[in-house]
Amino acid sequence: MTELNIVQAVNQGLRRAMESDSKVLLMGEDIGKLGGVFRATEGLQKEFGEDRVIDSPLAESGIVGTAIGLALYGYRPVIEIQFDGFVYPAFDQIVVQVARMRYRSAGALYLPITIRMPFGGGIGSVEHHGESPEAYFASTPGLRVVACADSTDAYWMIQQAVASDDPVIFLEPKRRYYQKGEVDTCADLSTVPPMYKARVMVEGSDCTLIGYGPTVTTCLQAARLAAEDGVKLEVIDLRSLSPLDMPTLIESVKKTGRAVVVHEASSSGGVGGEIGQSLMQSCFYNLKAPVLRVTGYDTPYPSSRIEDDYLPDADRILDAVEKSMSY
Amino acid sequence: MTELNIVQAVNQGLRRAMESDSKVLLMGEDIGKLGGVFRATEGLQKEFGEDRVIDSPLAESGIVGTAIGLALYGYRPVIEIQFDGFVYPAFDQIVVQVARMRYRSAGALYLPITIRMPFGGGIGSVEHHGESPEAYFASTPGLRVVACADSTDAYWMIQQAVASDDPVIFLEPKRRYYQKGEVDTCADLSTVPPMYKARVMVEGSDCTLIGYGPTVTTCLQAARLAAEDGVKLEVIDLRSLSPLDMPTLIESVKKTGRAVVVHEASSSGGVGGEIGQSLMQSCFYNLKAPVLRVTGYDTPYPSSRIEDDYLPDADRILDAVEKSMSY
Amino acid sequence: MDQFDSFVQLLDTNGSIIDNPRYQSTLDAAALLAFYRDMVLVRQLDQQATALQRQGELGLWAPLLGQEAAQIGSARAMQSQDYAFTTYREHGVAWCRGVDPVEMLRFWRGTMHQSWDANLHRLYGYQVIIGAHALHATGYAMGARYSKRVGTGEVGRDQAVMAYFGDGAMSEGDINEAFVFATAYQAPVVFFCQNNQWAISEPTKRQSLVPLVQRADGFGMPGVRVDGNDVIAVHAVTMEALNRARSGQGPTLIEAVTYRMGAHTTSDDPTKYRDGADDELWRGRDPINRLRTYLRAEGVLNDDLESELSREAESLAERMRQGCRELPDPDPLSLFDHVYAGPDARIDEQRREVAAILSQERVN
Amino acid sequence: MDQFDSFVQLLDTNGSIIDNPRYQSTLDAAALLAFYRDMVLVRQLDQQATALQRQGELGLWAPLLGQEAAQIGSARAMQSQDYAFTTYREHGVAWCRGVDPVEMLRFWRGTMHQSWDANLHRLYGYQVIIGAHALHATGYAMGARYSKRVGTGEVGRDQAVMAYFGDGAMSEGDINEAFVFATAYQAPVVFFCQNNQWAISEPTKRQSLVPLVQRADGFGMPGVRVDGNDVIAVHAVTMEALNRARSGQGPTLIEAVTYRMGAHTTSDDPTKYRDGADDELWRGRDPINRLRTYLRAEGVLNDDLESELSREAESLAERMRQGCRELPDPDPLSLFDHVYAGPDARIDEQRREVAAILSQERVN
Ligand SMILES: Cc1ncc(C[n+]2csc(CCOP(=O)(O)OP(=O)(O)O)c2C)c(N)n1
Ligand SMILES: Cc1ncc(C[n+]2csc(CCOP(=O)(O)OP(=O)(O)O)c2C)c(N)n1
Ligand SMILES: [Mg+2]
Ligand SMILES: [Mg+2]
Repeated sequence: MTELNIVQAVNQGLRRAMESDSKVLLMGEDIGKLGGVFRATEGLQKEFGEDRVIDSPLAESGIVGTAIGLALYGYRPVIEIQFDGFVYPAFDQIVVQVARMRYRSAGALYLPITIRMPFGGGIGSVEHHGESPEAYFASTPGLRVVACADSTDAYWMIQQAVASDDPVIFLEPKRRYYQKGEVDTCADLSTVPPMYKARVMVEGSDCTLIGYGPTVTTCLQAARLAAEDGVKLEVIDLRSLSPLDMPTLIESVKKTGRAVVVHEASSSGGVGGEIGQSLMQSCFYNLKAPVLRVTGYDTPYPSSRIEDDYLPDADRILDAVEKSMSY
Repeated sequence: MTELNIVQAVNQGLRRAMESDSKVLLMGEDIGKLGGVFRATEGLQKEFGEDRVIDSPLAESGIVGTAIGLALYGYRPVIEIQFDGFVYPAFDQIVVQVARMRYRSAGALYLPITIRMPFGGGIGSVEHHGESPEAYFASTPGLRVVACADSTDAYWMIQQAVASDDPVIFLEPKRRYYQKGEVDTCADLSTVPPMYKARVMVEGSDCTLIGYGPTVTTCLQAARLAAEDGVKLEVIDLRSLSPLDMPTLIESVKKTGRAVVVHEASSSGGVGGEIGQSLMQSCFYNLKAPVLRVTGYDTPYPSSRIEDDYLPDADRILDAVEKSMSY
Repeated sequence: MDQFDSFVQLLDTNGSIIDNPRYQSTLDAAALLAFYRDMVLVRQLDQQATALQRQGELGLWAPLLGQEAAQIGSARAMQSQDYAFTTYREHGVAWCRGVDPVEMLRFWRGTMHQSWDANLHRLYGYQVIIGAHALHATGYAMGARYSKRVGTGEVGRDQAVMAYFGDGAMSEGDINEAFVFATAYQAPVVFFCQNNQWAISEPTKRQSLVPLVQRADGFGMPGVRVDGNDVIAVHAVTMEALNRARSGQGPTLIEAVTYRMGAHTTSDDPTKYRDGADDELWRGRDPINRLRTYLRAEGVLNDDLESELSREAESLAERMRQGCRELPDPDPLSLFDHVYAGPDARIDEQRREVAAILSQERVN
Repeated sequence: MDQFDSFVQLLDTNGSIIDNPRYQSTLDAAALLAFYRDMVLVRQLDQQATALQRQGELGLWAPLLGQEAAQIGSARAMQSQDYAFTTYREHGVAWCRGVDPVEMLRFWRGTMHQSWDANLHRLYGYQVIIGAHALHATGYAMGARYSKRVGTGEVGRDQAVMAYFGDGAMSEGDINEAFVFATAYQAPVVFFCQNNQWAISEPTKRQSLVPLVQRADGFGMPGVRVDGNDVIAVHAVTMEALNRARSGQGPTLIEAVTYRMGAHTTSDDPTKYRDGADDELWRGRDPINRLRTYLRAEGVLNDDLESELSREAESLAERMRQGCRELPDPDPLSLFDHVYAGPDARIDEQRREVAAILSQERVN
């Protein structure tokens, strides 16, 4: 067991991915000497050279677009988008080109590209540094979208993402980057749970909490508080936003009859709505209450001085649980 | 009453908007002499000059980005995006800049920009000409997203969109462009129903069909067929995808207890999921069956030779109604 | 500015050779005859496809009429290990890369998104999104560099990439970002811009008031402007640019000045935005006629060869007519193939749904 | 290439005036003294803000240290009817547009997304998205043209727009599209690129192997490269470019060669990617010192004036320290203001939800 925080775990995972496959390249702004603004690629250029850890010109569409060409050539590019708020200039290349290459070519061509992105708010920074754009990608056929919530997942899931022959949007919970965890780095990649499976973090019988990325920690806090009042909450780390691991969610909701989805992204059009709708379709008669959502509000991301009022916290989750139980 | 097809109605509506406000400018690729590839702006450059009907260089981000500057200067730009599939290069400017200007400036600045877009499939064309990107925009706070389904709405809603002080994504049902309708062009803009209200097209008691844009016609077909078997379907033209007119939807579902949402966009992450989740939250006890979805599938848009198998049709809608009734 | 004040021309509009101190053509009579054959056949291919669209056999077609020299001259300068990325209009390039004309029709008939096997022909499928593929080409060229397939001097090993796009594309951010990346990494890519004077209804001056080739210097790469209707000149400048690329000297921008003699696509109506005068002017600059005049004057081309060639063209057309109608429609269930590498629960469920619908339909 | 082989310089690093046949400065002693004051005060402003961030009063700050001449010289060339769009680093431009330094802090403290009233100062707020605002500037300039506020010759009527961005921004598609639109419509915009040698950790050569100013010609506009640490030269070239723009002669690209003497932002650590040698070199090119030397030599600046100025600087710093702490925190319910022009049911419901939470909290 090694103690690593999430960003260190990403760094170690990337190093291991590069060691095990010489076709793996890292691309992005400031990922070389600087090691990225969060240091996720620290030391990797020194170790693997400038041809495998590539500082890109300041152009996101260009980074993703050239990564497509590199992937067609036979490489496995891993892109770092510096902040969630800066991914949009590459949106066309991601949703029109990356997502559809396999489909368009009837399987003849495919793009094993991983697009890493710190996401979510709560770091007290300025505009564009606290976004949650995941729904845009999760609703795009052809992309896989996953989010890690702790060091162990950061370490293994990044390796699974890089190894995946599908393009993967890999979301890293920015404000939890320095959250420490014990990682068994000796385990084998082929034996760790696949990144498309959700994980039941805490078992409970009264209501299911579904979170991902930064809100998993928040859900666990809420579960602890609820336990003190004898309310047994089941906490699920979604891990994969596309595809959704519906069997795991359904099994839980069939048991609890209630669910609350928690994410930082706005409510309208967020992943929570898709989960709620899907649960309604698959276990209509089991639902004792409507699936509820505890999310960021339907506004742009606010100034940092009031971001805490915007972000879901344990209290809001418990209010929602209470509301759900009251049905 | 004048008989106009949908694209003629857009053209007439634009002309009237330009006549009534000299600050209204049209921008886009090939909208001048050519009048747009669908002729929505036919004759307008001749009538209003090259400074008000502006052929843009071939750069979508540039078109939207310069429209922002023009709006800040005091103009009301109306942008034509030539096809739904070509809007993505402008995504950053639309969701990060256009959508947030008012919020970012605490109301000091605002952007009365309308972005027109033909959308949806079924025209037998090549890749990128049959897309339904509406969910990306409907899930973006700060944008208004509306879709017209017939000539009357095309004529009036485009004028309302242009008059709106919020940025509006205006979706035009490409494959219905030549569908004719009687338009009362003498009515007064201030008296026609607001574009944010859904419209009950057919009243019914058994199940509610919710469509928008091209699928409204499909829903009406389904309702006619169902009526022959004595099944009374209520058909609602959503008209506004953001905001959703929940009161109208709720009232209908409280009556029918069942709803089927119909759109061409993929199911996962589509507007249908948001509607279903919202209905579950607001009339849980009234729902006799889960809200169901009849949509495009969770794949990229297919080749035209099989697009009919991809697109929702009356049969699939009736199957869904049957399934809903079977609960 | 008149676009014709300065460009490389080796064969003038009257079909006579022009000396150029800088560019000499290496092509012998046989090679030029082969180019002539290429141009005649792709024009036939183009006209036949246009006809098939009129007859409702194709959903759409983008004619190359008038751009035969630009496409054949440049594509024939490529080597087999090179790779090309094109737009929807480069049928002549596909022809040179060995794509069967019937295969080309798949995309336009709507039976497949990608018409041919990209790996086999080392040619990416038709790209509709303006400019997007210039970045793919640049990335592919970066790959060649990282794989030590550049500057080795080993014949057949060094690779270059061709990126084809139009005058309108020069305005897209992606094209300009491609210039940034290509120069920053000295990638072996040749940007081949066919300035056919029009982006649908917009003349080139809507995109730029100065010659497009001027853009090259600003990004730090050589730029060359060539008479795009002169197949000999196009071949010569492209050969040099590809050699520079393969030998590790980085990217080049070529502006091939040509003219879109036909409509933008079969759904376009050019009479709405341009008058016949230009068409007239450019008919005099036809890329095929001038080579024909030259080859006949040289005695390389004669009536026998011409009638043989027209027979060949006619049988090509015949093969296209028949092959087009015989193109298999996709299985509706193929809707669900190749969205992801592995199985996906949602997709599988939806496939079952459609399968059920189809079997129902068979029953009724 | 050495970036210093060719640029406009009117005041050398030793503080002596250089004759330039092309550019003459119109500035008298009083004007130069005012520039000196500006530069000293914005450097103070910058250092105070940096200190406030260290003390936890600001979430972040992007220092302008070293770029005072580029910002003051250019912004002082603007007229009141002009308009400017800047990045997060142009505090000196905000200063010249009359923004109170305390107001500037709102954005960095996280109390507002836009620090000042854009309409009042005719200055758009700090733009974080690299390149995006160059298009806004171009569109605004197009607006001036469509409104006949260009080329009238009427003093105070003709307008120009300044678009500020950095060397890294030159790679973004949006910047290049801005060049396309500005030249296509001959918009009265001046693109002012501060090449401070770094885009966070990436040196300018990562973006371009040739001088950035070369980009201008490729798009069909004049480009001028100026010593960005020479406030006199910056002012002169910007004056000319703004006059061209206002008189209807279209856009200009100015590359101001300067140096980011500090960190990219307060969260950056430059020691990871650059060594002290450059810092040393550039300390010798300090924009303030050279003007000081000149003004003292000219006898325009003396100890009295200097000590008066430092008192002024100190009271500015004091006002910032106090004003920063007094900046009102936003009302949590303002979360829901100004998303849309009119009321919105979802937003109103969510506002009520938060209001309820807040009153609960007050109860507990
Ligand atoms: C991103 C994008 N925007 C708009 C279009 C619509 N469109 C198709 S072709 C075309 C004109 C392209 O002109 P040019 O680059 O000169 O190529 P040409 O068609 O002349 O060969 C346009 C605007 C598109 N396909 N992609
Ligand atoms: C679209 C976008 N991508 C990335 C970033 C992250 N970022 C912020 S500043 C910066 C470097 C900008 O360099 P330059 O343009 O030279 O301006 P400078 O900071 O040197 O003034 C980067 C990459 C961003 N803000 N926006
Ligand atoms: Mg063209
Ligand atoms: Mg810089």
